[in-house]
Amino acid sequence: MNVTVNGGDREVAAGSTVADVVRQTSSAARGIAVALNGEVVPRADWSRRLSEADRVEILVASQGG
Amino acid sequence: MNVTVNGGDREVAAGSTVADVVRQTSSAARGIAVALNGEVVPRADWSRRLSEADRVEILVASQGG
Amino acid sequence: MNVTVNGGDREVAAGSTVADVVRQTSSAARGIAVALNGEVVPRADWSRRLSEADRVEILVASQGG
Amino acid sequence: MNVTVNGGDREVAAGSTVADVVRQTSSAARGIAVALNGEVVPRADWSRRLSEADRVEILVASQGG
Amino acid sequence: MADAFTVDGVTLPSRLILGTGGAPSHAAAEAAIRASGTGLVTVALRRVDPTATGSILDVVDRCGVRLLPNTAGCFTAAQAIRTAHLAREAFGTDWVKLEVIGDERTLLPDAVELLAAAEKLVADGFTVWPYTNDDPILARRLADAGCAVVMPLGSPIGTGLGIRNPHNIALITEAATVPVVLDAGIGTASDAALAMELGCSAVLAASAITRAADPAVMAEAMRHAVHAGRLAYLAGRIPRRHHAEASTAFEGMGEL
Amino acid sequence: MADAFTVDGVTLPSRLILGTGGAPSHAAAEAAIRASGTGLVTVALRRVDPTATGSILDVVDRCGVRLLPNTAGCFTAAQAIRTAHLAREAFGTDWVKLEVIGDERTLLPDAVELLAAAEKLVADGFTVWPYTNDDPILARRLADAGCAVVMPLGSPIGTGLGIRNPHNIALITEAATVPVVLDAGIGTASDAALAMELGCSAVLAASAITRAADPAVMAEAMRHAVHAGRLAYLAGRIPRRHHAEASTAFEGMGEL
Amino acid sequence: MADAFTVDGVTLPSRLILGTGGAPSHAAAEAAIRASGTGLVTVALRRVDPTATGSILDVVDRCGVRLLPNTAGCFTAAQAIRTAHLAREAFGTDWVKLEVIGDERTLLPDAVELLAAAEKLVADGFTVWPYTNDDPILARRLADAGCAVVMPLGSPIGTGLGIRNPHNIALITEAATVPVVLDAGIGTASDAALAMELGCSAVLAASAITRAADPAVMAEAMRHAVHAGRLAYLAGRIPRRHHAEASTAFEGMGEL
Amino acid sequence: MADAFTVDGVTLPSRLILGTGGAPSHAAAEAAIRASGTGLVTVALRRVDPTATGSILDVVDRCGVRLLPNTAGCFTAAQAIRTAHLAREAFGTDWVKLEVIGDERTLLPDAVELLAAAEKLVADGFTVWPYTNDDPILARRLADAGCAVVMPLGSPIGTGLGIRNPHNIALITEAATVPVVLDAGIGTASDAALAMELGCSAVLAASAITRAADPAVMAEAMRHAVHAGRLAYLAGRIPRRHHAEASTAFEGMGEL
Repeated sequence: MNVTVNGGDREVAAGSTVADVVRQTSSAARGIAVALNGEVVPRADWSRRLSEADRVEILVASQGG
Repeated sequence: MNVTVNGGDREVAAGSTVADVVRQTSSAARGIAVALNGEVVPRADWSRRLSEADRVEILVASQGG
Repeated sequence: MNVTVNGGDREVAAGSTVADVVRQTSSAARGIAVALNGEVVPRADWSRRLSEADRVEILVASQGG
Repeated sequence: MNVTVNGGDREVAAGSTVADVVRQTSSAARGIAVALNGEVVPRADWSRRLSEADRVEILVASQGG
Repeated sequence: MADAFTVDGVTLPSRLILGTGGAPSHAAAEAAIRASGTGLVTVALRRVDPTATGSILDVVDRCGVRLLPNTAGCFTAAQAIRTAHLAREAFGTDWVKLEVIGDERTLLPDAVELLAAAEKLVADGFTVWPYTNDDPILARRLADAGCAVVMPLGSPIGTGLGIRNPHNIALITEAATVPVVLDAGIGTASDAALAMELGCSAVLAASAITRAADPAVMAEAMRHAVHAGRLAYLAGRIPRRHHAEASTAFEGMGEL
Repeated sequence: MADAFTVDGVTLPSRLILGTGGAPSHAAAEAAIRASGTGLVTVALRRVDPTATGSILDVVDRCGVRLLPNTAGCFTAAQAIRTAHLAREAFGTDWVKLEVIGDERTLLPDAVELLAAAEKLVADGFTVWPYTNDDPILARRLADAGCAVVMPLGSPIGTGLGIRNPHNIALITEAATVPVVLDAGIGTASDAALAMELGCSAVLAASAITRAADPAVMAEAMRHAVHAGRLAYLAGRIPRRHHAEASTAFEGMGEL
Repeated sequence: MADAFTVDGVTLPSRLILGTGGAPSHAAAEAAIRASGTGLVTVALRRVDPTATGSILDVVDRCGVRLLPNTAGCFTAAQAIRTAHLAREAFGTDWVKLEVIGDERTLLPDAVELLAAAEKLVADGFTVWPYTNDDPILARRLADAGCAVVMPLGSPIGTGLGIRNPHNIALITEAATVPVVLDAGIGTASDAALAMELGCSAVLAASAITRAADPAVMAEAMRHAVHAGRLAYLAGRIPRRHHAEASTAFEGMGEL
Repeated sequence: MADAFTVDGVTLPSRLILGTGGAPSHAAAEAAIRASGTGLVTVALRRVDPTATGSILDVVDRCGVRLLPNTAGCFTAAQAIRTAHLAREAFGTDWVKLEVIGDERTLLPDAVELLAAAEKLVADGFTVWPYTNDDPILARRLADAGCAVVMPLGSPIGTGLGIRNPHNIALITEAATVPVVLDAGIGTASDAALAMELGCSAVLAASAITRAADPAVMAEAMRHAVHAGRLAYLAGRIPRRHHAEASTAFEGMGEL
């Protein structure tokens, strides 16, 4: 199944969840947030399954003014 | 019939028009504009008859920055 | 004998010294300086005798910017 | 005879005058002034004869702020 | 004209716009208008004043200048829009100086109401001259909304504090897609010259002229100042240097 | 003239004085002189330059302006005094712009040498125009020494930094017993206008004009700026306020 | 604390807020945070950077300071609102520094989008710290909308131009109903002190510290500057005078 | 000390020097001295005042600070020289703050008399701290004459106008061969910080502290301000930019 993660294409196993992709993307245990197709996904909902062509944004803390 | 002209009460003859009140209020032939109950009254419509309690604003040019 | 001390006339005993006038003028033991007729008088010379019409300035520390 | 004119060495005929050197140096009829060994030479004295090693400054108008 | 100031297809004879507010009398206003050389003056709409003698319109006619009605004193877009329509009725012009202020203490414009009013008036066919603060972003939005010019302030109306933030005015003019007219805060001639040097296309002055000890003389001063500033802008000023640079060469000095 | 600028009994046609130093050519200098409307230009004395064509004097004659010879480049009173005497010989005028500088980095005047030279030149019958810093005490001493004017700087020569310390210029003009001529530092028109608003009687500009991208246009800008600043000074500006003051009265607003 | 700075019921240990953006390394950021004495630092949300080592969060934890997530880089209210919600998820705080900018040239806030975003985020239960321009009217509207503070700029982000318009900052603080935090433009210590003297409750500095040649030393400078400015504000400064006033009395001088 | 301020072989504990003039009482002066952290205070010589109770010297002793006698109020070199010698007699120190002023309106130094007095006092073995104007040439001459420091003013004594001409102060510090101590004109903390950022080695404040509503609090403010300005000078500030530079990178922004 193909999804977009942080602007890049990625093939993931069918039935992958948000949590799966987060795990693959960052080792950060905290200070991390996810948007699915532009909508915020609370950590409680990370078990949600992804669908073909979903747009996932995985953001973490960075230095900022 | 009682109307309000430029914030003051005024008694006018029944059937008075906007034009009538303008004539009573200012000798200015031009540079004058009228609002009736908050709405602009184009000169073409000054023949309109006033009703009891109408609010008439008659404004003219004044120095302004 | 008449002398001027800090701009004011003063009568002093004949044979008075600078030290005598200083003693009469200020109790300050230190932070004090004397000019006699416009010239500085080092403390070592305070035994000098005054003459008629001498101009004595006795200055002390004061707040200053 | 050798003199210095505007900082440069120059050989001039014995008996040369200030006027001679000025003539050789500039065609300007006016707006010109001469210093001989650091002293101003009024135009009236340009007939003065030069001596060996004299320092002549011949200055003219130039743009200036 | 080689260096014309044109708005809505109209070329104005001067880059100075005169606000008539604050003039001690119509006569003083007329003297100032004539001395200023302006071709455009602002007027307001107010209730008929029975005690008033003569009209500012007569002055304007005698001077042969154009009118720029304003919406001074409006606090909301709705008020300002209605006032603009009344002005069009009264004066037969589509031009309007749009003022929507936020409070009486500062008379500073209210960005949100101002932009809303500007969009509506442009849609209603007005040639909008918005009085705005010195915010480059708001200025761009007003231009994008179809305003004919933008009129950033130098400092609050009537303060005479001049241009408090030349950097913002420069940020506005360097990116402007419409003429920039410096409005409000001008106190004296050098302020007006500076505005033009910063790239403004024109200057509006009211209190600085009408409330000066001698309005007509100050009007003439402003006329020269605006022209001077414009010429300086066109002439290309020298760069600022930290250290001195001789205007008279050292080379060729005599040894004296 | 109603508002004449008179020095040593001579009424000058303009309150702008032009320094010719830095002009790219005599032709450029002439264009600038004519556009400036000045009646007085400065020139220096330098060694004959064999490569030079024409003389600044021809330009000055054609323009019909007066000469103000300077002592630019002198570091000591002795040098400056000698240069002044040479200038009197060369140009047949008692007027001299006295410059005695302290270093080449800043070209700032040396107070001690300047005052000494001024005293001697006054005694020798010169009409002395001293280029000084913006020190009110030194300005007073120069006037007391018999100088015809005092010429405080706005900022160092050629920097174009304008008037760095308006407060000092105001302290000088408010107590001046001779005309104050702002000299050095002017960068653009608004600087010149400000100088006049501060109470100066005239402005001298050199690099700001001669080194501008277009000297003639900048000269015209300066002409208007000096006039504008003078008129503003005479007109009496409005006071500066912290808070706004409406130029259009709120009274009489319609309820819309 | 006698003179506490409290927001949303939280008393901060310092009136200096540190922006971590621009620090050459996490180590440099940590040194600056410690030297600054701040209790609050800003962080942004960005995509995972595989090459990055360590996290700014570890630094923040080690320093024991609070987090103020920002919405830097957002051009619309919608973007900023979404970013704020993501930040709440990521950092478990309702505090957000709201930035909605109008262009990349100036990074200046967009008044309309900013106000819209602020209203929504307040409704969503955020403690909103809006980065705004120095417009007193917009500042009042943001406070009226329920923002916890207002954060007017001194000059554009990263310019180091200091406070370009102290008059506007004073107009904001004198009428403020919430704490005013000077944000953006600070270049050096005196700028921060001035902000506090103008009545600001705190100062946010980022580039001025993180991009200084020695960030930790500049951080310490800012710590002292903010404290100095605050004390000066509380101490009550002397009035400005045009003429001098002796600090040493003339009375009692000897005749020498 | 890593960053010591040393004059005449004496390392002072602080870069802030306190002028005691203007303090409402000896107690207030003492509180200010202690809060300022200074190690050096100025005193004047005046005729015995029979009504006076206690002496400023007792305060100075209790605080354990050094004395810097001044020649305040002197108009001529002769007067100042005599006063300096009297001060040496009275206080047993060779240090003297040399003041020779030109008038009572501005209290500005008289360049010629000041330099003459400085030369003589140096010859007489004094450690001379000359109060001078902000003229870089005079400052260099005073240093060349053997003064231990130079003390240019920011603005006239007691005006609180701050540093009117930072450009001149920078021209002085960048070429200085002796420590530069900013003297006179400081009005509040940011002025003192700016002086240090301009490269001054120390700041002297009198009226700004002694005449503040709360002298002790302002003294503490000045202590932090001077330290802040010094650190900022050492830290190396960011350059000033015309356009913005993001402190938070755009790179890595999510698509939201």
